[in-house]
Amino acid sequence: MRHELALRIGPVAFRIGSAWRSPLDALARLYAGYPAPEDGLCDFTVRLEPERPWRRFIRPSVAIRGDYILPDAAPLSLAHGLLAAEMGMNLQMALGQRTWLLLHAATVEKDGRAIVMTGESGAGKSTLAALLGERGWRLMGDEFALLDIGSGALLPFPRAISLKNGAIGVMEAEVEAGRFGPRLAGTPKGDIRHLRPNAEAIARMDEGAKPALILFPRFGEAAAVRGVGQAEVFMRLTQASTNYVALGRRGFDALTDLVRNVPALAIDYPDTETAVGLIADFRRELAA
Amino acid sequence: MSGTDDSNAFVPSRRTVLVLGAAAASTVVTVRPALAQTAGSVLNCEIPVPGPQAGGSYIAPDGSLVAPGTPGAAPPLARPLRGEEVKNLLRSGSTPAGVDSASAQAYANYIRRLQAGMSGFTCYASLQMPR
Amino acid sequence: MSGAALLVRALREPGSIGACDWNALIGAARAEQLLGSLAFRMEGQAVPARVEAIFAAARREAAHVRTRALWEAEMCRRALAPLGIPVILMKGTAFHAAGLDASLGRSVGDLDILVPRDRLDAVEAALVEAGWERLKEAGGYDDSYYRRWMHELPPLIHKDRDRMIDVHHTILPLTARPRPDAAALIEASVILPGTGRDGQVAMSPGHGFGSRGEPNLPIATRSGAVEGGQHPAPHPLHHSPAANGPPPHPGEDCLRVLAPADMVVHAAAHLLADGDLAGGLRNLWDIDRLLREFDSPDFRATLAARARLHQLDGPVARALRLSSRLYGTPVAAGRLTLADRLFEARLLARNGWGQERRKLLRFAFYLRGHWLRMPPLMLARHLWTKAVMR
Amino acid sequence: MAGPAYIADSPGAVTKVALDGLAVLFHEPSGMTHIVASPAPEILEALQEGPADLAEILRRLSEVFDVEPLPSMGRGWGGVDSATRSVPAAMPPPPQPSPIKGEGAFAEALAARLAELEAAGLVRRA
Repeated sequence: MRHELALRIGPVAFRIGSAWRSPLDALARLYAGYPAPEDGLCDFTVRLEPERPWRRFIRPSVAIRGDYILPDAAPLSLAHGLLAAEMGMNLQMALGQRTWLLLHAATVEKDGRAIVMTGESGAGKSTLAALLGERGWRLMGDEFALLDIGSGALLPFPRAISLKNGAIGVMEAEVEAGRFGPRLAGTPKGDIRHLRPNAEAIARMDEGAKPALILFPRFGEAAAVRGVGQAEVFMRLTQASTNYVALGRRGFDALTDLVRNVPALAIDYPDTETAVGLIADFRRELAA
Repeated sequence: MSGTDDSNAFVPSRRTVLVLGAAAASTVVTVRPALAQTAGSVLNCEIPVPGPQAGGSYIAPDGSLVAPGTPGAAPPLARPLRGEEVKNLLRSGSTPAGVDSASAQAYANYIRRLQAGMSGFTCYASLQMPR
Repeated sequence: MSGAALLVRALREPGSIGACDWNALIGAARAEQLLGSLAFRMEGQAVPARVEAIFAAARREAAHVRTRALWEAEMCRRALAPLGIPVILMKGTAFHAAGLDASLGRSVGDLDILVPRDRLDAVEAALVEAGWERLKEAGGYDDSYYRRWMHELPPLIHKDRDRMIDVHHTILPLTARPRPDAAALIEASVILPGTGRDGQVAMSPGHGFGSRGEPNLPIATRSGAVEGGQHPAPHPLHHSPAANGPPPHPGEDCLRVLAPADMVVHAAAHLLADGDLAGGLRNLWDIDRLLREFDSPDFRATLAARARLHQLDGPVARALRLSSRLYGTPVAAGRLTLADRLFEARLLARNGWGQERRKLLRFAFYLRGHWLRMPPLMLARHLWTKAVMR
Repeated sequence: MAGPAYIADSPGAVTKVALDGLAVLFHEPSGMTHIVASPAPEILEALQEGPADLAEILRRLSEVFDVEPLPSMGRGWGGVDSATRSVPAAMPPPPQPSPIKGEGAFAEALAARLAELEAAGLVRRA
């Protein structure tokens, strides 16, 4: 391909090829300080290419392709090329990851104990993880949690955090400007701005942690905490995993172990600060 | 509940009432591959109504495809519906721009009848919780 | 070297792959649906750790792919058992069910079965009863086209398992020039033991498939005798079709596979007499594996006879030449023709990023695919209708 | 009550993990996971004695349980530990109590359960 870039994020290495230079330039700036894959060897290939040959020049539109492809994917405008690259990497993980059990969840860690936060988009887990990552927790990932099947440990996958709409302002007030990508206005998901995790999250991207708590956060309700039964946790985590079924028996063993050994809570929260406070309380209880 | 003592979990130590349940009830749920939660992060999708295989067909109120010009049926949409529009249409019934509410219902029903292999299905599946 | 060429070299001679562009090899293998097969071929070779992890994951996934494929076949068997007709597994599912070398790491998408043409309606009804649903609009152009001209029913998909089934009554469209003898395919087919009503356990993972995939599933011939199939004894599928016994037993509820020679003929027809060669490297790899496993003087003679019987001697001969050329299959295949070189170029039209190359050549083969299926006038009408519908 | 006889897989084919009164089954022959509520696990258990038709399954269940076709008023969905069970959001709502009782109601309810298990591939016709 005309332009290419290789990136390692935690245990996974990507090569991203592009027909245009600008998406990879933006990607390289956003991931400044990340290691290159050893010997250039990569797990997944992402391709950003024109839908039709002439669309490289005329009203350029970026089709997201790679090792694994979904039909029905609509192209993005070249101005949103960075988002296309990010979605391309997510797509490879969602469809092609077969080594670890993949959960659509944000993970933060403190003192070797990890909190896994999962829920539908809009539940606020990205914002919550981003904020905790600046308040004394280590951000392990805002999008995918990787559960190691043999050890039951969670592996970091600290991609750039994808902040949407209101969350952008929340984090801009918290973090220096140099860690942000460009503001992408008017994407199919509204305004998006990516945030590079802090130096500690990147430096410790090879260091796993034991899961200590599973949280199902829900944004926009009065503060409330309730326990969640194991069967419900199991059901919800299978729905949060794109590769549970494909992992067969190994996935079953890993997920039933996780559900039986790790407590789970559902929390409602009216604003992010309240949730940060609740999570600090949980941490004290877990440590006690 | 103890997590390890599985083998005896359903062997009661005293006589227990076992309810068979109504015919319409369901006691088996099978885990299916799930893409729904991650869809927002992996996919910017569109659904053509109808799919290219049935281009030109009109869409009856129940979502089935009928001959062009059938009375009471909605004409094909000139542009595919974006994922967000479909989500809003299916969840809250809000109509996409430039579409009247009767046609929107027909389009919604067409989308609900999509099956794997048809144009737009992965988009539809990604907007739903797994069946 | 193109990504596809690198992939072919790795499959043919795994030991020859030292320092190479691993990213290109894996990219091409994924795009050609051959990563699983490659992972088994490369097992035991010294490769970098990250590459070995990718191969190890692919080998683990292969076991799951096999389970799902055999399960789909078993659910189909349960649905069709009341009809008491021969149900013949084809392509990937058949390789897995018979424990053939071709199944090692073989991906399986749809379930393909062959049934007698005069029972198609009953088969479709039984499948619909058991939860399969029509994909194409009933009575629409595509649906009618399938029913009138194709060698299979319009595809059905299972509502809970999301898997497609292709129900064939022969191995080429009725519009194609060669007319394979479907009755002879069924007549020569081989029963898979352990697939009947009480034998479902035999279809479960771990049976008939050692860790390195030695075929050890005993195969009964039609007469019902179970023959020893322990490796390294000759594979029971090696028997010539003529050795089979009486016609299908009424009330039959087990599964079958095509006889070995017919399996190769079908694979060649699928690759060269139908379609546009997209994904052809995998189909050719199937042919290479089948030929190596079945090879014997008897088998060669049977293959030639069956190819003639099914009017497919041309495609079979070309498949042998291409397989010998690309994968080094030890068969007396003859020299490559000029046309063969175009086929070779088409098969290798994939770069190390997984992208298809040589647009014009691919388009030419796309047209050829349609040409093979239809007489010219009908082709014009078909393409016209398709274009108007778009 | 003559009808088709049903067979379940051997115990080795299914791994069962109990969670909150529900059971999560990993079915080796299919590679699929099923989450099952009472009385599905009890029916599978009853079939371990060998193939049985509807009447025989009912007889086997009745040896161990007080079998009722439908929940009586005040009792939750399912029979075993229903008081403490949390029903996951994705499971269907509890069936409405109905006044129908008698032989037909037993057979109808059990047939519905067996049809579900058969569709999932957990039991098959003998």
